[in-house]
Amino acid sequence: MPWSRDEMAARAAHELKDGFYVNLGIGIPTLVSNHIAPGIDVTLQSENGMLGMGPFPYAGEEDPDLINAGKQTVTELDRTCYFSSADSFAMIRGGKMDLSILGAMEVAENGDLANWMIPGKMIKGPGGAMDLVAGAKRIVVLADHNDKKGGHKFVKACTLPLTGANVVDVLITDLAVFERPDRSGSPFRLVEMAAGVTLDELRARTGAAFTA
Amino acid sequence: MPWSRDEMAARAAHELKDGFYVNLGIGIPTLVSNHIAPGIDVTLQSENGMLGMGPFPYAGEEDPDLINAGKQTVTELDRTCYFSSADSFAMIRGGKMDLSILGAMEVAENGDLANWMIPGKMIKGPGGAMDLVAGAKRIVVLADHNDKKGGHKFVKACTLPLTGANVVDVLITDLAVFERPDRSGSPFRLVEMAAGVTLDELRARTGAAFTA
Amino acid sequence: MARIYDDAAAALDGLLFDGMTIVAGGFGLCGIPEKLIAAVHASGVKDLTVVSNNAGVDDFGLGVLLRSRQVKKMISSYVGENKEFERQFLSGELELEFAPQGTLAERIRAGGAGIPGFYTKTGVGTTLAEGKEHKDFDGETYVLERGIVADLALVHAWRGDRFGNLVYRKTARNFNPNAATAGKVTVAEVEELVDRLDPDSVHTPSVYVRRLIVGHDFEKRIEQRTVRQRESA
Amino acid sequence: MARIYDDAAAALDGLLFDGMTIVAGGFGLCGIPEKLIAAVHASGVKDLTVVSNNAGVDDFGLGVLLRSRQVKKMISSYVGENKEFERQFLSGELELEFAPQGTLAERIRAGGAGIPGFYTKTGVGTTLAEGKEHKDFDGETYVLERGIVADLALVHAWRGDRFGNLVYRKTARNFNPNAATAGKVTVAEVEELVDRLDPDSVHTPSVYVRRLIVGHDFEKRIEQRTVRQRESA
Repeated sequence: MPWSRDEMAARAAHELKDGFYVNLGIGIPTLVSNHIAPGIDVTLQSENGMLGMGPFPYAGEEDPDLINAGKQTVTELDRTCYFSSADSFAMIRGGKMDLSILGAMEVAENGDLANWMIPGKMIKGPGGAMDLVAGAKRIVVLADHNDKKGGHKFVKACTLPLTGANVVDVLITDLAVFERPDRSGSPFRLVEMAAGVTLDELRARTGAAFTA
Repeated sequence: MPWSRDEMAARAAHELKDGFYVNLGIGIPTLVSNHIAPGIDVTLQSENGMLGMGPFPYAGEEDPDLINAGKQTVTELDRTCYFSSADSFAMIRGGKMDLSILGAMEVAENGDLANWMIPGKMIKGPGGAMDLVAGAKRIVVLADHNDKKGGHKFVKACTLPLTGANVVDVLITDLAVFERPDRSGSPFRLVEMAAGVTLDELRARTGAAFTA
Repeated sequence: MARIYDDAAAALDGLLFDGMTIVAGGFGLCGIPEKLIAAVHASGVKDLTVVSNNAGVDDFGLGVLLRSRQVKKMISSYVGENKEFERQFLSGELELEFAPQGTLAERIRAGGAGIPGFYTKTGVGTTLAEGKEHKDFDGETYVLERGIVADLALVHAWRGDRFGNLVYRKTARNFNPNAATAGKVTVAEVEELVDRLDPDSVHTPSVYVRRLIVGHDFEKRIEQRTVRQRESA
Repeated sequence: MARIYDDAAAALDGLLFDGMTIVAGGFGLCGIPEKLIAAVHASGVKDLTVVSNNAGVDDFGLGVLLRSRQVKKMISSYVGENKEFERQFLSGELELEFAPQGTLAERIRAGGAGIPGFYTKTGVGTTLAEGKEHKDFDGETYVLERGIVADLALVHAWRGDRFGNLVYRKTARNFNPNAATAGKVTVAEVEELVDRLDPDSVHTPSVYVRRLIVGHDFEKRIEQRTVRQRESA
């Protein structure tokens, strides 16, 4: 049975270590903050200029001046500080984020990531994703294993415009978890499968080569 | 009779217009702030990270955390703000200073300035002077007309390592004031002489060509 | 040194011209110079190049300038909230230059700081780096990105003083302090004019702010109102 | 996320090695990390490359590391206050790389911001630009300057919180916030540990600060004590 979005987020939360500074992308990655284990102290960065992002506010306490990178209202914590966009990305580009968790349209077996554009169709733009994959020490991708038409998302080579070349370290889908030890050409290795998923089924639903 | 240092500073103060943001170098330029005309509102920048520099403190009120670029104790004003060195020079390099007044060892007739080094002898370093001459909109130089041995300081071509090439707009010495309208090759023009100085004497004591 | 004006239209008087480049602060609808944008709209100035992380929404912020067809080109990182934008772009009526968000922020900062170009890893290997100069440093490849200087910068601050020193509030800071440095002229709207700001806590020094207005009744629209439930007692 | 140590020696334990590069905040003797510099001196670590705007004075600040011959090379903009420096340099015992002050500040910021190089007008046409790559942008010539990343950054702040967020005081800020970003590891000394800093007024976010000490009895020496006379009543 495929993992739910919350189960995927919970699995991604295992990647967070005590003391980490983490940037969570929009969508499923946002859910990861609900699954951080007790005793694991993590500081969340929001690339619009906030370090130490708290949970959503209680109804009636929303502040239009206090949003996250997904434009959602959030709250501050006792560790919070704010800074400009240039300072925020100085931090990201400068390699100070231990981890970033992002969504994907395609991940290739060489670690390429595409998640910002479908030529002629979707023109939302890269936002901060290109900066995050270039700067964060470790990139975890959370995505459905297949698209809505059953097409592959974990592919031999990306067909969509890249967000970054050779940047993905861990891929968590609703079917499985893939990981590679470094970015020097090592293949992704299957490290976990959802209960009831078989290796044959997984291979059939995957375009990328991986080791099991 | 040559101008005194205070007279030179007073003459330099004429270059300050209402609303100007100004950076004053170390030495005679520092004296300029004593001669700003009433009604002329000038904000002084100190490149160690302060905008809105006030006068020296009263005895007993010195604050080791509050110094100017000459490492002298100063005070703050109601307009004062502080910033980092990178932000300070972003301001300077970005062309936000209307004027900077600096000292000189040599000024050449093409506007070159040398004021930071005597090879093999003096190795103090450029400090912020190279940034100021590259960034400020207008550069006024305050210097004695001749060195202690009577040698020329306003010269045909600088012999000392440059602080900046083609950067001086106004030169105020103890004998005269020279100015050029722009930096596109126009010669310096004599615009004022100290009382009792003759043009012949001035030419004899000057290595540079200038128009009178 | 800021001069204080009565309203946004007065503050922009004489500064607007067709074909100009405007850089605006704000992220989404948070911290946008809403009064100043409305006054640009009312002025009718056109063929604008607008540098802003986002393009507002259809009926608020920069979206109103798109709807009125005053914008020729946007330089942005993300325009996903704006349907009219998508329509104009896909139909070829609007030019668009995408920049990664951090590159955009740094390009604006660089422009303000007198830096015409800098190298970054961001975007290397993507279409956004195509046609740009690449260079290796210490065995890694970087792409050259250009500083941005605009004819006019529009920013929204929380508090200002009469000299033009500004302080921003929470995540409404975002691109505002960077934009404030990158205009040949910078105009700021503030929510409150105060006698004195803490000199250690000023975000934008007065040297950057030429004109200032004190706005009233800001809309400050929230794009995604997300809340949590109170735990029951 | 900062961990708080008992004293400077403890905070530097395991971080020092011969031949390393250290970037230090401070301008003149203002805002220098005096406790941490003293601990580097006491450690005996040598062959250091030190990146700092100035070199202290003979018996205080970085001057003590020069006197003890622990420094192999300085990267600075101005060293005029230090006689021992001049002696060692003129005798060839010390390497020196001069950078214009603004270029030095920007190189440190760039290093911290993941920018390996940037272009500036500063220094073009001078000996400090010789041998460096030049490039024209919009008809003007600029010189390529490199970002600086150090093995260790040492900074002095006024107040810190237990997470490592820092606030500097007046002109003691200077190079400190820039240096704080440019170390592979950053150690801060603060004058006061507080429960909570105003989140809009933090100068150095906690992500940059790995280790922290609360110092006591700072000397904070004044280099040029200049005063004015009170007007008589």
